[in-house]
Amino acid sequence: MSEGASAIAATAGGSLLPLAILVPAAGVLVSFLLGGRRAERIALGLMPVHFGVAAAIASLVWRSGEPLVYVLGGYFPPLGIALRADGFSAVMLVTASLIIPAAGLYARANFSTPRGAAERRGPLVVWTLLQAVQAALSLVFLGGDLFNLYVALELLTFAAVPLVCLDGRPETLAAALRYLMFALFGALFYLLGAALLFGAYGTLDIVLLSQRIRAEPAVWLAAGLMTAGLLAKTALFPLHLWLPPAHANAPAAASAVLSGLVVKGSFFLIVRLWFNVLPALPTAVPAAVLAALGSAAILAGSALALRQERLKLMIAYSTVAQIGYLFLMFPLASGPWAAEAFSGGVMQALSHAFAKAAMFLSAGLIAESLGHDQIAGLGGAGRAMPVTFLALGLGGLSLMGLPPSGGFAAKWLLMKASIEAGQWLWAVVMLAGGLLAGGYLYRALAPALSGQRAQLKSTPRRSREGVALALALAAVLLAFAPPAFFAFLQIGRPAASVALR
Amino acid sequence: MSVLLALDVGLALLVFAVAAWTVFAPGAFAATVGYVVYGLLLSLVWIRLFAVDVALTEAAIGSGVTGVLLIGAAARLRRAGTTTAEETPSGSTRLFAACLCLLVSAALAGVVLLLPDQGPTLAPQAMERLPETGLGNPVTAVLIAYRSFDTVLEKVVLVLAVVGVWSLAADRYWGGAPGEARAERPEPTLAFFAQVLAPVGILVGVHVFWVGADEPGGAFQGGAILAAMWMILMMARLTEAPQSNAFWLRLALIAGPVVFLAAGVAGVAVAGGFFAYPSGLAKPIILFIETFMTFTIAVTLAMLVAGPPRREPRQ
Amino acid sequence: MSLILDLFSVAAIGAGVFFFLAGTVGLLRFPDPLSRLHALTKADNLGLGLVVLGLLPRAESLLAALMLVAVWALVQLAGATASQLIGRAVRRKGPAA
Amino acid sequence: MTSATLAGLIGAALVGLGLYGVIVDPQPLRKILAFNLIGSGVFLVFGIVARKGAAAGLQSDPVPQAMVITGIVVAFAASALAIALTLRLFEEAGRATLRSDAGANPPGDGADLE
Repeated sequence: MSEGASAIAATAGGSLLPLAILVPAAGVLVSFLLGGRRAERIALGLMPVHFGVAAAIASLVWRSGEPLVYVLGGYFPPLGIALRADGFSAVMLVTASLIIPAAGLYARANFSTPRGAAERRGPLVVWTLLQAVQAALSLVFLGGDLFNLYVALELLTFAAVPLVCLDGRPETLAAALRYLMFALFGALFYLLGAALLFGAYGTLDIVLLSQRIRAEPAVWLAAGLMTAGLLAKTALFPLHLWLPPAHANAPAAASAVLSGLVVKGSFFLIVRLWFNVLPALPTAVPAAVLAALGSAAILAGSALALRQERLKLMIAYSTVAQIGYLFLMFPLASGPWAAEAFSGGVMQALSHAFAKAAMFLSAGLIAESLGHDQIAGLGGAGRAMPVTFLALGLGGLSLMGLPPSGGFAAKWLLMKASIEAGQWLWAVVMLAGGLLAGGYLYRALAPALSGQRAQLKSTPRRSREGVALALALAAVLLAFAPPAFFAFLQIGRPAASVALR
Repeated sequence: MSVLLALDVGLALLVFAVAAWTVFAPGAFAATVGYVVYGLLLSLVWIRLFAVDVALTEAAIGSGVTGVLLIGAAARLRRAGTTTAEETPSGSTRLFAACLCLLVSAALAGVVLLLPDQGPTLAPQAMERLPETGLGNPVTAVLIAYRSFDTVLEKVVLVLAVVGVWSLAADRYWGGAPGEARAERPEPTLAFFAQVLAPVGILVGVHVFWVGADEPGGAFQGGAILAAMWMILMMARLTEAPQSNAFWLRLALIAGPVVFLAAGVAGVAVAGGFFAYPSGLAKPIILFIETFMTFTIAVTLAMLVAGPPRREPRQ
Repeated sequence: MSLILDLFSVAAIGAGVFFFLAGTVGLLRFPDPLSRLHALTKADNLGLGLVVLGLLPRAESLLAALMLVAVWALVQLAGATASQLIGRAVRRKGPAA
Repeated sequence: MTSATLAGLIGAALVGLGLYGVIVDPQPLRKILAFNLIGSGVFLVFGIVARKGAAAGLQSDPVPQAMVITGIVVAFAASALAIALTLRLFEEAGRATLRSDAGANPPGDGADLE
């Protein structure tokens, strides 16, 4: 029990954890109250604060080498709720606190309110909901209680769905409604699993559960229901149908956040579930199923991306494929290669977040400058707007897994782990996925970089191109992550501590 | 005991039958009415589970306010005649779905039957710490003290829901009031009804909120009753729906979570941690928070039922 | 004394249940909306009234008894209003509905 | 067979029934009703868990009860958003279905491969 107590006891600096959630949550409320121009000011003003909190959390985790814990209201679990930050959550938190401000800076051109003008619909919705996504993701990354995480999932749904149909066209409304239905299905099945776990063990605290859980029918059913629900929210094949229309039709800034970050939220919870809550279960079969679905997603998503006529749809289908890679870490999670596989999976989540955000922002600039985003009509556009296409191409490097890019590091680690584990199949799928990614990117980029310099309706602003390029460069820079970074990711990984003991 | 069991079995069958009706009824409107009946029956089930707070919430929100929302939508869709010519899935899809659902239900039922008669519980711990809060109702203590973080974030969810619903307004209506401007005169019967009911209902709502500290009831249940009274007054045209850009409305929609958040942050200064209450002062602080929450819940539920702005804003 | 009160309760509640049953049969069997309404109002007024009357001697306090009566009064108000509104709607649309 | 177990079994049945409605019924309004059925089934599972946790003089564990209350309010908010989307979709498109061809592409761009 002493081990459990130490995992629950609040640690120094833990009070930063609630701040990471409360700062954007307060921003949502005040932005909604004051509205108009002030909503934007508040959102952009609080984002650096959130980044500061996230960075402080990461540095505390780094210095102590142990997860950060905070107990809310002095009510210790199982009665109360604890927040926890390990290496994985700290890294995801910092990533979110970088990408959302980037999307915000990009969105200013479309969603700012001139001085003295009346409040408009689009800006108010965008600025409140961007902060809401930030609050929801912070809670997803830090929550230590499965019901508290259910609230986080719902926050994420309510923040994300209205962004999809901001333009009010029928097809985007249908996409948003379908997204909402999948999200509701996911949240309800997750909650059902939580109910069964509470019934069996009388707590929903992750650490306490992990100590009590045994392989029994209630746990297996709970695990199945929760995983199915979270997969629907993550859009893993074959539950991916909602994603492309939803992500491709949102405003570019929103697409970047939805595709780069929001789907990672439910993925993060799947990792939490299997690695932190259920390490006691023999996981060979479920892990193989997850990886098989992931492989199918890589192949089907890439093949579908190859056949898209629109750039944003192609990028959205490539998200379906790239989500697949995330799930290849599961069958490799035990054994001497486990740390490599875990690092690879996390690296894939990070690099895809930056790369995909960069690509959606670039695609948004292209669509605004050309007046369309038909791939067939991209001829020569690369010459007219080189920086934008550079960002698009650098993001593409990560998707293909070519060096130097974070995507390369991720796929290299995963491939190495699967070869060491003797599970060759996953390595073959990754290679095929990389080739297909090369194919669909070539299809979009080759005409753009050749031929006559295209005529633009408007030239994109330097600052907005800069934002997209910065994100793409971040995805590239991840390739140069030092070994210490990978050690950081392992902080608080349960399997790692088991292996050390 | 066996009489009670027979009643329970009857109630269970009735609940299932009405639920099946809402899935299989031929018309959407009939299904919706079935759902409202279902919600009321369900609150009886909750009474039989000795969860009176949940029963009140289910009756007020799950059946009552949700019912108004769904029936309103069904009526609008029916007037427009959309229930015809929908494509239905093929027989094999239906068979596959039926098998899948049977499997889920059977697995779930099996696990439910395996649960031990005396399961693990947090009731002793909840009762042990109840005196610190000064409350008498442990469910309220869980909502406002032990797991207050859930509750405050769920209030943020409600604000996001309002933003989401309003985001579906046409641009020209942004800032305007929900509901179409109607030319016809208000129904005199309904106006009379609202005039008589509203004062009584408001009294009941406040009462339900107030006793929630010690008995079944609380902010959610009381707030839902207050919301219903406001909705009836609006339906009877005794008062107009407010403009969505009105500062007082925005303030009312966020007052609950803001006060809750502020109290939670103030806990750092006065009680040594986020969402901690200083000993001895817990009950007055909790009642202060709950007062604002009840008010905000009432306004939020009514606004969510009213839907997106559908009138041009007055300047 | 308590036996008499018990018998009174049983008789009153039994009669109330009978009226509810009759009202339900009427709702299901009567041909048009207005006569169905007629059947329903009987269940509401008399049925609930008798059930409340039967429960009154068992109320734990005067306040509980008053609440029971208030429940009956509110149902009366709601029932009367709903019947009025439905009646008007029927008249506007014609009895075929 | 206690009344709590009975409620749990009804909860299990409701989850399956609702899931069937969600999958099979093409109308969004009916899907929303079915979602609410699943939701109340899930809540009933919490209910039996609470009832079986009766202790310390309480007939029912207050913690899962509080979770159900939170869940009911969130479910209402979800219904409100879904209904608003359905009605707006109907206003804009003249119909309210989720056919997959209502999905991805602007008019005249028919390469949606779902």
